[in-house]
Amino acid sequence: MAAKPGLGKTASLRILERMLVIRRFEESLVEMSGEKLFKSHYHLYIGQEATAAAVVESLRPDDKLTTTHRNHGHVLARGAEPGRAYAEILGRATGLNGGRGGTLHMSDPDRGFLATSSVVGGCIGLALGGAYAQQRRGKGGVSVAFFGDGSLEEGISFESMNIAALWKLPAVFICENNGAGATGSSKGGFPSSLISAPRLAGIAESLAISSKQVDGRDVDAVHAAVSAGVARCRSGKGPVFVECITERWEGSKPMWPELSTGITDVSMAWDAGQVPVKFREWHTHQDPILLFVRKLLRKKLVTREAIVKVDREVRARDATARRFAVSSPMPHGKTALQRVFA
Amino acid sequence: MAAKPGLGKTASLRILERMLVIRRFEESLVEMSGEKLFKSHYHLYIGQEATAAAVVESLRPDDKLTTTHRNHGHVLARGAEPGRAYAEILGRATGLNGGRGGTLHMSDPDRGFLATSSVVGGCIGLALGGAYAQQRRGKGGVSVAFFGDGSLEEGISFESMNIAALWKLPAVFICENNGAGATGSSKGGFPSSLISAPRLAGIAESLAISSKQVDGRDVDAVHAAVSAGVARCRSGKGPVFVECITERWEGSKPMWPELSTGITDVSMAWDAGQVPVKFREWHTHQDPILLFVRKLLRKKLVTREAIVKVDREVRARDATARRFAVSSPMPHGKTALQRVFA
Amino acid sequence: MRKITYSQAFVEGLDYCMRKMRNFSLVGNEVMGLGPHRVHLERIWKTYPDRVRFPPTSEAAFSALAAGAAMSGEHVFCHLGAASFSFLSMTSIANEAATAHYASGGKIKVPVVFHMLHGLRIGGGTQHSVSPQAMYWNVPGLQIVLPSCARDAKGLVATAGLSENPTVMFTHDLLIGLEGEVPEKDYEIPFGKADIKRRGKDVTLVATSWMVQVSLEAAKILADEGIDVEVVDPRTLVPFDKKTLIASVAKTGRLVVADETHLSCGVTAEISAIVAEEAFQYLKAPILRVARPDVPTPFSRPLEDFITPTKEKIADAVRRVMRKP
Amino acid sequence: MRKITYSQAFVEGLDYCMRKMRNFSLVGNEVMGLGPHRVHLERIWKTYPDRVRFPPTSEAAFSALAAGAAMSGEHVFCHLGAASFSFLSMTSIANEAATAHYASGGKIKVPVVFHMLHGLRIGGGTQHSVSPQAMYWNVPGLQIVLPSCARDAKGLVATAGLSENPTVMFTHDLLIGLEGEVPEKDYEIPFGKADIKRRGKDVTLVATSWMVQVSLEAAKILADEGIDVEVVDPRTLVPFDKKTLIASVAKTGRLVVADETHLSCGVTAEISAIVAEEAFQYLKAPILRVARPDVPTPFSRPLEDFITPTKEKIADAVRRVMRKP
Ligand SMILES: Cc1ncc(C[n+]2csc(CCOP(=O)(O)OP(=O)(O)O)c2C)c(N)n1
Ligand SMILES: Cc1ncc(C[n+]2csc(CCOP(=O)(O)OP(=O)(O)O)c2C)c(N)n1
Ligand SMILES: [Mg+2]
Ligand SMILES: [Mg+2]
Repeated sequence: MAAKPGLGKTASLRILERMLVIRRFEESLVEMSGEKLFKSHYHLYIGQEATAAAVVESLRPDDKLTTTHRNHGHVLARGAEPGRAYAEILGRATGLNGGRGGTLHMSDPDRGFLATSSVVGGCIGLALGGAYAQQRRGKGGVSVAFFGDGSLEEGISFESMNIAALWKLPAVFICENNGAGATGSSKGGFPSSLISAPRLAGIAESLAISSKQVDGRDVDAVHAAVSAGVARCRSGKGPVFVECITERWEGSKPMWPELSTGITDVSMAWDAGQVPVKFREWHTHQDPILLFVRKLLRKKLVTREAIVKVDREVRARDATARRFAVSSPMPHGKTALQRVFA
Repeated sequence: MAAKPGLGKTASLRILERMLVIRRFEESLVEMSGEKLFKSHYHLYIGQEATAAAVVESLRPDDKLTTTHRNHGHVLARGAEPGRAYAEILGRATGLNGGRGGTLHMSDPDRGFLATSSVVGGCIGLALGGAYAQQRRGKGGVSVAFFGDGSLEEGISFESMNIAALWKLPAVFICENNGAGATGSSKGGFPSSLISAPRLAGIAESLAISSKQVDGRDVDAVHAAVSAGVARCRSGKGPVFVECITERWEGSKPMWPELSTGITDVSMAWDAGQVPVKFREWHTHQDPILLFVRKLLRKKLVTREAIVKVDREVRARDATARRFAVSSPMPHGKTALQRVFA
Repeated sequence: MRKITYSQAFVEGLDYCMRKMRNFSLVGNEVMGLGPHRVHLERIWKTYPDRVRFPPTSEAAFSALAAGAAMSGEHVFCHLGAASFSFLSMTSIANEAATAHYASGGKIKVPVVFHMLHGLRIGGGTQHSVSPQAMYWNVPGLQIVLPSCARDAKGLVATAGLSENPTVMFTHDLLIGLEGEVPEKDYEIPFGKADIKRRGKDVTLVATSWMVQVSLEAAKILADEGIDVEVVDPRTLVPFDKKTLIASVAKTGRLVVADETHLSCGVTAEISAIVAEEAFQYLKAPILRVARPDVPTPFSRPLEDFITPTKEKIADAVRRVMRKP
Repeated sequence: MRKITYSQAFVEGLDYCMRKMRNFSLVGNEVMGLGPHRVHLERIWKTYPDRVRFPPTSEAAFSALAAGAAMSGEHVFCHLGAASFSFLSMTSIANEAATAHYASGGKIKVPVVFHMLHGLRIGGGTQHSVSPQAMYWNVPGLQIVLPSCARDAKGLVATAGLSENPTVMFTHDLLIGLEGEVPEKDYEIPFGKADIKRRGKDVTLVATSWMVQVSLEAAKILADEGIDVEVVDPRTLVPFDKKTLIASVAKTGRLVVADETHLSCGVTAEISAIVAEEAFQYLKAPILRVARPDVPTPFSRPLEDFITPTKEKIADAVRRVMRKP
């Protein structure tokens, strides 16, 4: 994979903004869940924002994507309207999918997303189809599958990687390994990966797929690996596999998400004194947003003021989006019988 | 894997006899198919006999086995009565399975076989269950899955290897890679493996499974690898994967088997002049029976006379078995409604 | 009698199997779902730590494992999670477990239970609300069990666990926390014996699983209107107790079937067809079905409500069969 | 009119789709089975080499590939082989393809055809004789198509290929070599329109796929006995043409359903239940079903014959409904 120049200022700020959009969205969502504005189990992307935000940076408008039960971050990173995303999760008629999908199936087809499956591994098979379509179209488009480490336990993931490799399909497999620190179902938490592979990338490599392991909290690392991989795909050399490793966010360990690390204040990036002791480990070493902010400041790519300003704007838009969703109407019951077929 | 002494005279002769039992059985079967004694597609094991015959040599009576659509060789090698095996393929009431299974599902549960699935990959999942049962029983028993290279295309194979490795189950995965020289469906033959893995064993290795690749026509090589692997399993160290490579036998390349290399005459092993020119490549380099006979003679473990004698006895028993099957009654139609449940 | 939840009763059934058979084990996570009642299983994990295994998310393989172990002399209780996940192991269940006894000429037994959570659970959406029991009823070789209350759960789990045959068992998400009277002592409930959950003379109302509870509420509403409904719970679809069904229809002359499987080829279809074939002479009115319509399950609450079989819809169907001559 | 085989007609349908849509492609081997008729497909392979792909034996993944490609603007015809192999891709078909349009709020279209071979083909045994169409009928979101002759094959393949919706299509093994009159020109057969394959006034006999042929033979036998049978072929189960069915029953007052799906929750159950619910007033006799009994399929010939729905069994059922008052 050819060396790429690092991310410049504009791209970095764009990526930071994406990360903040996702973070603010999900922080609000925990509140809305507390207010019983929706009833269903749901999954947060907090702690993994660097991956989605950096991956989409390498994509074109005509690229295809698929995601899973943990989809909010991917859909928002690709530019979905937060208001319509909230509305979807609240089951409103104005939702991205008319309220029919909910959090588990939220998708934004206008931005290249195929159906969002909450069947573990399902998204990988669908993304394979996206890659097949891109290859047939012959315009250099790629198809990205975002999936968790646990998805590799499903045979369809293996089958899909095999087909992608055999047919040299432009499939970008983004494995978000948030396994480190997951509780496992025996302790009353969602299980995470039970794979005997010492390295997940080793599975892809056994199928002769070009692969790479990166720190999923590190925007630049994700971006470098994925942009090289995407370029490889576009040139017809076949699929790539990128494993992005993150620590499982504390708030995602219990059965239902909890805002266990509080509301993020971007100034915590430079003012560690603010951070409550119990969150210190998270804020100092894991939160990808604070890590990225510190790096940007260190590299002098942005000022503190610029960051605070971006965040303020993101929050304002988030509040508007939230109001839009909450004031949106529910669909009419009898419309349930419509749209079974096109 | 600890070094084992090679096969001695008695074991070698026993293995040769097994191989001849299988060969004579299937040669007869092609005739019986020609006589329209049964109607269904079927699959021959000719060319792969060294594998089954050598594998069972390392097994105990309480070990479990599973096999596939290409099961005749495995079932016979384990000692099933050829008469009842013929009867099964002919759909007779006296068949190993009362005629309900037929060639695709022939099984001998009295000899440790679980259900025989003709769903590609199915036998691997079932064998995993056999291994789980063996581990629970704690008596050092193992569970052997015989399957083709194509089975690795099915995700369940990958899933099963993962579970076996995670739980250290005593599963012996015998992958019979007969892919070399297969026609592929596009040329009107059965497809063979479409796997992007440069080495099949690399898939097992990516899951940290101890694996080995051997020449599947070579009795001693198969036996050495499998007996070491089985010993490892029995000692609780977890699963093993052995890839046994053979050339696809000419007669199995077309959609329906053909006795393309004629009836084997053991004396061809020492009298090459007898071999018709068009079969010479097969008889000289591939037929595992002739290869083994030549080796035994070379090692002076047996005499030509002894071999001819064994073969004569095998043929005689085969003729009896065949008569038994052909003269056996068909089951009564209405018994079709029985035995849905135990 | 003491009252305990379905989940507690279910676990007592499992515990009975554990005590009764040393070769009985459990493969699967969260047998009673992800809600608060999941904790009851901990008793099993702790008492029999070497007989419980949490598998990877590999439904096809661990279902095949369960079936293969059963063929090797084990009794395995295999939990699949949401019923839609059983579609990943359809081959292990339908192609392998269901056929092995038959195809082996009766030599192989497959004592495995595949348990899964089904039903409209509010907010489950397209992939967490599936009720595929009718699909499995179309696969010969599988016993099908649907407990509808705590007492039945305990006895049916016991019978399923002890059975020599492959069994598919469904728990409705909304039943898990339901309390009911449950005997302390061990007991098994025989398969193939319907339970008349309420006696009545005007209309036969057949329901399974959670729909039994909803039907009993509908029967209460109707009783106030002077309509006396007999609620029949088959408890097992395979084997199916035709005798009790037909005797009830012979008495009432009217049949409504309420079930959460989708309408077409669903459970309501088969029960209707049995009666239209074998008890036609008793029928005084069309056979009405209250089922989940043939649409995927929407997430949004008003949409989901619209497709949910409710006591009102059931009561309405009963009123309609009463009006017909 | 010229006579060609089902397989040839089928291939003409595929060829029409290939000509009509540049984004139409084929994923799968041996669309017309492993017998001699497989050769007709070669024409497609040769004419459109870059639009045909032979996938590995990975049913779950290549079905998902087909569905995902369809969501991305392709039209994919995906062949699964024997219908039992579709159980390996049940999740891709039922969890993914069937729900995507609905769950996306109508934004995603899934123009994919899943084609498979079904039925008692003589010697297929437990795993090569499966007819799962009823199981798919219980999954909302899938169109279900069952051609019963060469002419229908050509037109239904065309319609399925062009459709914007996921479609499951079944070819009976015994139909593949059957000859029939087939127009030269291109045509599409609309979904949801039953075809009355034989007009009659005494009994309505509904059948699909190969059973249509068997039913027509039964009707011949019965005609000699003075019983005038109307043979109705729904052609598609989803959408289902209730109107034609009910009009026929209104005329005859008697219904027999013949189908190779297993009895319980099979195709016969749904058709019976529709009539028992919506056309009860016309019925003069019980609704009889001639289906494959609820047993796995045995290999041995006399056993398989015993469970096969035949013209004699169908004729017998028709005689029985004629005898009833
Ligand atoms: C086929 C299937 N089996 C089980 C589940 C239940 N389940 C929901 S999330 C989850 C864990 C998934 O882990 P991973 O893919 O690593 O994603 P993460 O939640 O860690 O992001 C499981 C097992 C499911 N959704 N689908
Ligand atoms: C699930 C499934 N898909 C497709 C088939 C059709 N099929 C029968 S044999 C075969 C090839 C199997 O190859 P391999 O496992 O290498 O065994 P071999 O026949 O080469 O011994 C296929 C694809 C099948 N039996 N099961
Ligand atoms: Mg994970
Ligand atoms: Mg092979």
